Amino acid sequence: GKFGDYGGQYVPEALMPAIEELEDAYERYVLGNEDGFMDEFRTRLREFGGRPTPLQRADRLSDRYDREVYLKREDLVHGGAHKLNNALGQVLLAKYMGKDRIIAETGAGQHGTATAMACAHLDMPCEIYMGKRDINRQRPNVFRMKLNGAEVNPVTVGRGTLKEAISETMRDWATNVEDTHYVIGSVVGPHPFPSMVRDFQSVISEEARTQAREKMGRLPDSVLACAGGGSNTMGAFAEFVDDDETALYAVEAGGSTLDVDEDAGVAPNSASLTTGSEGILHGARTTILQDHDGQIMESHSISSGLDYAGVGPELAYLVDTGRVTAVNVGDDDALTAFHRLSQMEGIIPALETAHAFGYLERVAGPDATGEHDGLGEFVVVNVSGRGDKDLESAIEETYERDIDIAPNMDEFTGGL
Amino acid sequence: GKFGDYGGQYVPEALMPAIEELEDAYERYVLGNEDGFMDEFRTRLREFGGRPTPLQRADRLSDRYDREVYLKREDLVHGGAHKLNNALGQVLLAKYMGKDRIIAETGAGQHGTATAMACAHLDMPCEIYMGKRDINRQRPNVFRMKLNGAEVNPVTVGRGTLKEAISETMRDWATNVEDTHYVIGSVVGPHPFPSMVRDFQSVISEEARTQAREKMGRLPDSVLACAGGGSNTMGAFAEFVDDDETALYAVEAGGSTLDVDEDAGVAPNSASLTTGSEGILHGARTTILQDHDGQIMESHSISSGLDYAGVGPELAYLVDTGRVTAVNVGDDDALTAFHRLSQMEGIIPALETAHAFGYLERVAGPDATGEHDGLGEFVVVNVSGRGDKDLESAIEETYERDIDIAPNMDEFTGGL
Amino acid sequence: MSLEDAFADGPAFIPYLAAGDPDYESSLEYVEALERGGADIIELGLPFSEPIAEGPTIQNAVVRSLEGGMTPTRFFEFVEDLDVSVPLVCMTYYNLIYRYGDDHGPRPFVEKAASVGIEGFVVPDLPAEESGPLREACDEFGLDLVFIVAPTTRGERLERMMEQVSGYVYVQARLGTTGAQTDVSDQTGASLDRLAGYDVPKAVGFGISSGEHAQRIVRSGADGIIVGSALVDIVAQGHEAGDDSETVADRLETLARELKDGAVAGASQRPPHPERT
Amino acid sequence: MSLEDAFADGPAFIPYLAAGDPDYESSLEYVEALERGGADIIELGLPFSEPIAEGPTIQNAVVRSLEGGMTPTRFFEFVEDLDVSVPLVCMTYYNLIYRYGDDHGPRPFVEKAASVGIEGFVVPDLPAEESGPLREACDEFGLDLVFIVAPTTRGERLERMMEQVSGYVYVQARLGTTGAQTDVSDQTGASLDRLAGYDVPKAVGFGISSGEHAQRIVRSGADGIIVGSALVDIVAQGHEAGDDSETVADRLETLARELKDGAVAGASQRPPHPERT
Repeated sequence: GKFGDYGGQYVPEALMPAIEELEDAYERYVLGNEDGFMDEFRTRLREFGGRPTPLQRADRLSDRYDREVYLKREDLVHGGAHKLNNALGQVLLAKYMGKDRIIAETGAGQHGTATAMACAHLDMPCEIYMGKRDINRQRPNVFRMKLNGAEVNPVTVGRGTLKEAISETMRDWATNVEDTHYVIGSVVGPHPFPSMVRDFQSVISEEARTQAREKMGRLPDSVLACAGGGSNTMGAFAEFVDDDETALYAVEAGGSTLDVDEDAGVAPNSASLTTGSEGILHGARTTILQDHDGQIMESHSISSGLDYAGVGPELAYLVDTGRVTAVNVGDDDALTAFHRLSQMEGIIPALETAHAFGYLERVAGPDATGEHDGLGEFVVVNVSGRGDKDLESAIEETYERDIDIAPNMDEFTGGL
Repeated sequence: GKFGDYGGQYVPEALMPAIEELEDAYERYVLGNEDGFMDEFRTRLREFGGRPTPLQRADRLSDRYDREVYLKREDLVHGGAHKLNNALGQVLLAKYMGKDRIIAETGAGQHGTATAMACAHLDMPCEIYMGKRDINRQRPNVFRMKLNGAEVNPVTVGRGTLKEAISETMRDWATNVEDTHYVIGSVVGPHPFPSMVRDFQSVISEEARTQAREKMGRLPDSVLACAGGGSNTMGAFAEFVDDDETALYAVEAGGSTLDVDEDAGVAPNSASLTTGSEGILHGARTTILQDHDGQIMESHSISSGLDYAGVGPELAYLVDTGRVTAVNVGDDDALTAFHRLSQMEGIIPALETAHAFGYLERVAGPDATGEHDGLGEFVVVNVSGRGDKDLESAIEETYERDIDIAPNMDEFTGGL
Repeated sequence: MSLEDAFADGPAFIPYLAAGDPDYESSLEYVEALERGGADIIELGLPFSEPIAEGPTIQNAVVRSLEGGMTPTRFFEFVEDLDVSVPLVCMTYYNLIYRYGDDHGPRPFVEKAASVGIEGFVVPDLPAEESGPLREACDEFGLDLVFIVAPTTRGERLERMMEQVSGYVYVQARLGTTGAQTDVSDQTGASLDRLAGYDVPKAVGFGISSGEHAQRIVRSGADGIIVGSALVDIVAQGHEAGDDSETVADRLETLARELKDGAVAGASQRPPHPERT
Repeated sequence: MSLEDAFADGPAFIPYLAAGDPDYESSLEYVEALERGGADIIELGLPFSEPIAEGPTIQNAVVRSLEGGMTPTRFFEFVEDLDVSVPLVCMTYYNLIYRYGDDHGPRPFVEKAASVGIEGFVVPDLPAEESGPLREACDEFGLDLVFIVAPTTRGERLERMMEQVSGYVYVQARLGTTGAQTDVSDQTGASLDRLAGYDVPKAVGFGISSGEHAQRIVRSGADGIIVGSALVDIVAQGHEAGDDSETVADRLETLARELKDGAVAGASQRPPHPERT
């Protein structure tokens, strides 16, 4: 359960039995394929989730960047993002463990909707905790969860956002450890979550690696993935970690600036790998955004899915060891990349995903310095999700920033 | 270009050269695979579009209906529906024909967004005609088209809906036949459109047929697909037409009632196969909703994608010959089926798609008579699209109807 | 008087209005004003709910007429109520012709049209390939069937059409659908050249809006001019402004006269065409 | 006085408040009121921004305290400013302990805590598996490290914890996080039985809100009771109602006394435990 000094199990005592039980189940079912768990998981991922997703050549981006740019199309997974890979795995695992109730927390609602879908598919009762403020901002996702039969429990304590929802879900789990599984949505939290979520998501790199060989006869020179908590990142990297010829780039949200206001406790970015420091958050030791006292800072990103003050411990470790290069892209460049991909490839990406394309533009685009950019001739970008969920934000943020390649937005004043 | 007496080319003379040129291109590239057109089309459908889509066993529906229910997951195609199959085919064909401009009309915006995506992918300038009233009702789709680089031309003439947009697009095509291709969105219009769109969509049944054999070792006893214009229907049926053992059910929108108000010129349904009569609409002879004078009636459905007064001529023909059974499902049952599939299978379907599931419930559900229902033991339902586009309608309509299996909707009063 | 006869004494001026636009009574006055303004033939639109070949001007006329209660039955009454002596051509879409009466097919419609004095048809969505049954019915009742020749029509298609056409051929002056334009296309000359060998009057339409245009068109060889949108515009503007029907009728008559005069002037300026019969 | 000594003269009453809730000055008064009410040990919360083990009551106290400017540095000042003589236990999350000072690791925090007179720690997110460095620092500076034993803790995990615990063991009365409940769980008795063989005071917490509860808990074998949410509720209600701090302090003192009296009454009703040392 450790990645160097990172990882571990920093959780309330009451959760430890659940964690230990999960650890045991992880080893047996996920690592050991007991009762054919992994076979069923992979079959359901294919048939319900729509895997494998294509590794598609991006013709126009390949022209623009004068290299082979391939897109790993996780936006085509059922639900519109890689999130289902993990949610389906954990809900199925809970079934194998004999649990009969699923809980999860959600911020912007992506993990909640993926969990609700998986639960409907597998006939498991599902309750999602969500901050009241987030509920008001993400009504389409709340509606989706309810359509899929989940209960959405509003969390009104504190500021009514993700952090309060996490506490509330922990509290529920601590109260109902016997029959309930808590589906964590990223490669974060106490062991075995970071390893287990990585294993469920590693289907991304497993497929991409095979597809790269089929299409190009070799492994890619580099893989780019956006990084918030890091689940699509670890999923896209996992099977390439031992391939020294493939460079791995984790693109964090640079937000409006990398500077932090320690006194206000605010980091106007979510670049924990770049600007964070070692600490303990949500059950694991990892790299986090914190002030000098160790209080967690309020992070920011144009993309709510990247807006998290921590990062998975394994990713933090891989960055420390130099295997993964952490870079970051700010709100403006991400938004420009969002418009560019939509216009040039007919794929409206999630704002999260757009960060990875923003980095590609920065180092390989027309305004790049032209020096060796480290990406090589064959680049794979993980398209972690589709942008339909981000249309409102895209309108609002495009206005504020006056993105020059954006379409005329006049008729969208005031939103959709 | 004829299906019995149906089909033909009832178009203004100015369009005939374009139609003849298209007919020639259809024969050469689509039927003859000249220059490897079909190979490129299929490759792009796989890699850009995410094909093949799974044929997924619906575990809980199979239990409910006590038979094997399989879902053909067109909702997983890029863009969220089968629409891209056709749009990509036609835009690519236009490229092969040396055209350098694409136009299309759109009602609710689904065909427009699919066309805009295909054009961005293939680097073709794209203009979409859309009624001003539809633009106001379908702002997210308008925004999507613009994000993909398309121009959206508001049509203000008349009532500002689909029919005016069709006239306007015809007008544009008639003016710019030399360099422009008009992408029609369904198996309607003058020959070769009905055949060509069917051929692009028949990948659905081609895959389903193979997948059925792989999974069940035999062909399905029945295939169900919703029918508006009929493109997903013909796509789901085409390769099964010669398989006498497979019954084919086209499920039309029964709307609020099958009765029509001839004097008001209003059909409160879109069930042209069931209640319509022979006539000439939009370039083809087919079955249409018309009053005793031959004026086209205003159709209605809870699903804007089925809300069309005509139907593809080939489908009309297959119904006349008895090969396809036309049935219909009203607004209430479709909406209930929308909620049922969301809750039981974790798939929020398009309201169009929900009609097919409404029929399944009617003949095989707990309240069915129990007599031989004609569907057999192995049923394939075409999940033509996902329902994210329909969330607002679902809220509004669920309120109005008080659907008993719907989740508590209180917090959604007033929409998202 | 047959349609072809209308071309005997010089260039024919063929105006178009949608019957019943914006209401039955005014529309009768407007059509009659066209005759006073010099019309040689009048094209009367029977509005169809899906006018795919029309520009916005006529689309809106169709909406006004339908909202005013126009139907095929009312249309025939309208023709009977009209007090004009020039030949009338019914312009409509095929579905209305096909669906009229109890038996499907064009015969009942044509029979009825003949009985109220219609002389011919223009059916924009009926190409020569599909026009057999209508041509037959027209022959049976002695009516003409006018075809539209587009700038792009040539070769086999042109021949097929010219085999079936009677009355006159409607030469579409440019690509696009109907609508008043401020210039006349070069395509017109080329179309007229292509049609030179066929012994049927050639009336040019699409985009003619002034006497000066009419003059140029006829000078370049047309046997007649067809004007729709420019006249429908007058009806639309009068309707929107709430002008009384007499005023609007006067305006129509004035423009009609200008167009007719232009056509006549054009004919006088025409160089001799040795190849024309 | 060491923590264990506080259990010497009968059952210990251990109230909890978040330091600085809702503001620095009132909070000083409130903590002092607890001592007047009979506290034997006081648990002082140093608020952390992500209090994953807390229920809503204490989460909200944490927000109030943080918004009032509470920091680790201010917390130590707060302890120095407090005028109480009973031992103080600092309850906080590990990241604040780990990050304090220039070198990462718990030593600077423990050193500073010792210097201001803190006697021990409760760290809800630090299980025995990860507590080595903190235990070491506590030993160096003579502080106690309290562990929480859950109803589900047993076997190897329990042993590991009991090897490291000092001062007292915090017996979690039921599953779930903190929060006042109206009944006391059966799980408490079972937990106390499991712990019977270990020579360390057992203080029971989670859900105790009245003297009657306290009495029952002590009667069933607890060496002390820990009460948090019921007291924090008084602070929250006073804050919301805008009551002056003296009134709120009086209420805290009153409830504290009721709880202490309940605990004492419970001890007197306890059957003799021959197996206890």
